[in-house]
Amino acid sequence: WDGLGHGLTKDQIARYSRQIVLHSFGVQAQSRLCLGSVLIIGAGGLGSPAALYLAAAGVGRLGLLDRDEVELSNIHRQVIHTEASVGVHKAVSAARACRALNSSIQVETHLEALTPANAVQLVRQYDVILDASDNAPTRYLISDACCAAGRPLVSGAAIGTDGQLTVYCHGDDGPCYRCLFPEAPAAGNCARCVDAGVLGVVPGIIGTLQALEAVKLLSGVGEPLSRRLLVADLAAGRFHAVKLRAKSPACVACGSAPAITAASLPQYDYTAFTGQAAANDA
Amino acid sequence: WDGLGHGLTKDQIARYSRQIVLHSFGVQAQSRLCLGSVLIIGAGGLGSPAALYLAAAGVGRLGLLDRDEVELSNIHRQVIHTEASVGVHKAVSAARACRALNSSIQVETHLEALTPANAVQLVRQYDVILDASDNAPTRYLISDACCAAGRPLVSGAAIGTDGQLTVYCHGDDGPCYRCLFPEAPAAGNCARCVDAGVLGVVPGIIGTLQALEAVKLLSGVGEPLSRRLLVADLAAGRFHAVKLRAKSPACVACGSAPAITAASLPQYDYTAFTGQAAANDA
Amino acid sequence: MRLVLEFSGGMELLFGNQKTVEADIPVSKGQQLTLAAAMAWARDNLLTERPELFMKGSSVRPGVLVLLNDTDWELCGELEAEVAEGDRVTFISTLHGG
Amino acid sequence: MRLVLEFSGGMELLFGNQKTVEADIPVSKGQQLTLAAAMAWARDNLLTERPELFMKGSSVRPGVLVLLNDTDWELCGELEAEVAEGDRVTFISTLHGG
Ligand SMILES: [Zn+2]
Ligand SMILES: [Zn+2]
Repeated sequence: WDGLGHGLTKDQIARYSRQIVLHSFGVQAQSRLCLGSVLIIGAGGLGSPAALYLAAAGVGRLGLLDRDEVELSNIHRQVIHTEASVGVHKAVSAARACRALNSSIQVETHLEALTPANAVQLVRQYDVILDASDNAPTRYLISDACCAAGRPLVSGAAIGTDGQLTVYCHGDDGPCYRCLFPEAPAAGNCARCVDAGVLGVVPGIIGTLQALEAVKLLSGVGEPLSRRLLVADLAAGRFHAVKLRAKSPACVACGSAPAITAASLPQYDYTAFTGQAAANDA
Repeated sequence: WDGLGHGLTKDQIARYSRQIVLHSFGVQAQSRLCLGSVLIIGAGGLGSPAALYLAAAGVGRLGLLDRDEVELSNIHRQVIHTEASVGVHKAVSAARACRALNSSIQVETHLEALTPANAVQLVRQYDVILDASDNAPTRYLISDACCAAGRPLVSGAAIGTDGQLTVYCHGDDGPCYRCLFPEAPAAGNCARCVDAGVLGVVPGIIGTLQALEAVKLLSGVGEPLSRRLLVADLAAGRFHAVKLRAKSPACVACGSAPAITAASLPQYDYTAFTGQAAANDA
Repeated sequence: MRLVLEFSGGMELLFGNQKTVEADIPVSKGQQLTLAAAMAWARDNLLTERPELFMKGSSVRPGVLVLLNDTDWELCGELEAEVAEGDRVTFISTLHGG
Repeated sequence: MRLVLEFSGGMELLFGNQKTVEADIPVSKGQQLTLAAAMAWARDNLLTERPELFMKGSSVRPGVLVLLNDTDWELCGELEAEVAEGDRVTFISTLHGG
């Protein structure tokens, strides 16, 4: 049954009917979601709600990447996991939840860390990438891989009661992470490193907003947060949007003559660049 | 083990450690959460993330009220339910998910509709109330019951790609729903009634923000959105906070001589007042 | 007088799906422009359908919040509030969905 | 010259946990105030700890975004951008957590 040429089955039309009846969304946007794919890097505080909402919304293929196992102290913010999944690989636990929500989509797990060796080929397999990671070297690696593979990147971050959200590598003029931060902060040199706590609902809000951005990018509906940074002060209940620079022609990752390419990225030393290994930052 | 006089067990300290190490939150705020209670009215699009995040955060007692059963077309936004829970009572399905996340809290289900006859006594049993309902008569009923019982109310709403959030009945000067809207909109007279679709992630964002407000109210940390309305245009990616009036001395629900009280509320005719039954609006 | 008119929560559907309109409202010399007059002007010049979803009598219909520069009009004088060059007037329809 | 200085993303921890400071920065007659000078003033007058987390040399340390009236300073001239009475200058530390 495909009388309208949109490629949706009767079951899909029933399942997504409340999105389809929305004038500004409709059957075409839903169809683009169902044909699209998203890679979520990190199945933690940000990745949990992002994965739930993207699976529910009908993204056709969802990749979940994490190298850690669920711990009890994760669950206060990583709500896709349960007590029964303590000790289970996070990507496996998250995939189980996504499949329980929506058996009609394809859910893929990647149980290895993202590394310079595997990043570009992983990112290439998906239409939209979500950075739901928790450390600076991984954030540079993800951004570089998205530049090299030509994929838009939804970047969220949360700590304490603060959150930040933007879209990198989008359209003609959207900057990448390196355009904004060409030099890495020195190791341990973030003001919050001594106080790495986080109110659980804060990554919840940012991760759900990341799902929204991915839906906008895949469906073509709405205005993605490219060249805009959303800054959330959630203790005060304040959201603030700021205007960002365009991409830099001199950027080593996305500029006109990038030094970091699909070919050279695997040799790039992120630990040396950021002065920290991918694991020791929150 | 209660060396710090905060009443938390060793297990609770381990589970909530990332919130406890947060300077602005700490063990006292966590303890207030663990001793607190929240009633979530509606286990749908708003109630799903709100229940998950409040259970995960450690709210000691969580009440879930809904009268409906899970349908497949709900799941695109009601991510606390699964395909396996289609046909199951929503409050039961949501309670199951909350208990799987956190077996150390108490989860209560209320399988009846909220009515003028039961509203005040239900609301009285909890510290903070979340309006996660989907129709005007229920919104007036919840607000009136919170006025009569003296409970703060976190009110969220979402439709299409728009969301709204505020806290009613809070502190000395916080207004109630009737202070803002003393006269009900005529039946069918909302601009969006003809187009009742909703992008699934939109109630996700508002419901998660409702959980944040409940955490602020229970813990005493942060500034609740009293006398402020957060307006979210999620297609454009814009949040906007507006300043609201104080409570009105003439308000029939929260004024100096209210006509609607715990004693009189059960006789109030919400269907006549709003011109619509509690079921027929989204 | 130049004002920015904003419509949200579904109100924009009554105004040709415009969320923001830069309006230039004629005012007689020496006269003040009130919110009531700005609202009537929007009804007569911008409204594209179903006026009963925007106004009821000479005020706004129940369920619509009116803001002057992001502040509830109840704090500024409601219908009689005076607006000035460059002010933002916002009409928000309250949402019930969940 | 009166400016509003804002600190976010953890930067406020270096400034006595103040998120917003109304600053009155002395400027010689006929002189312009630049972002560089405003930043140096904040370092000398407001910073309560660990200056290396705020500045590196005469600029901001890597990982901090500077905004002039909600716009990335890169679009306004960076260190040499001229600030005017009432402007808002914001320092945001980028977050890595998730
Ligand atoms: Zn770049
Ligand atoms: Zn009232």
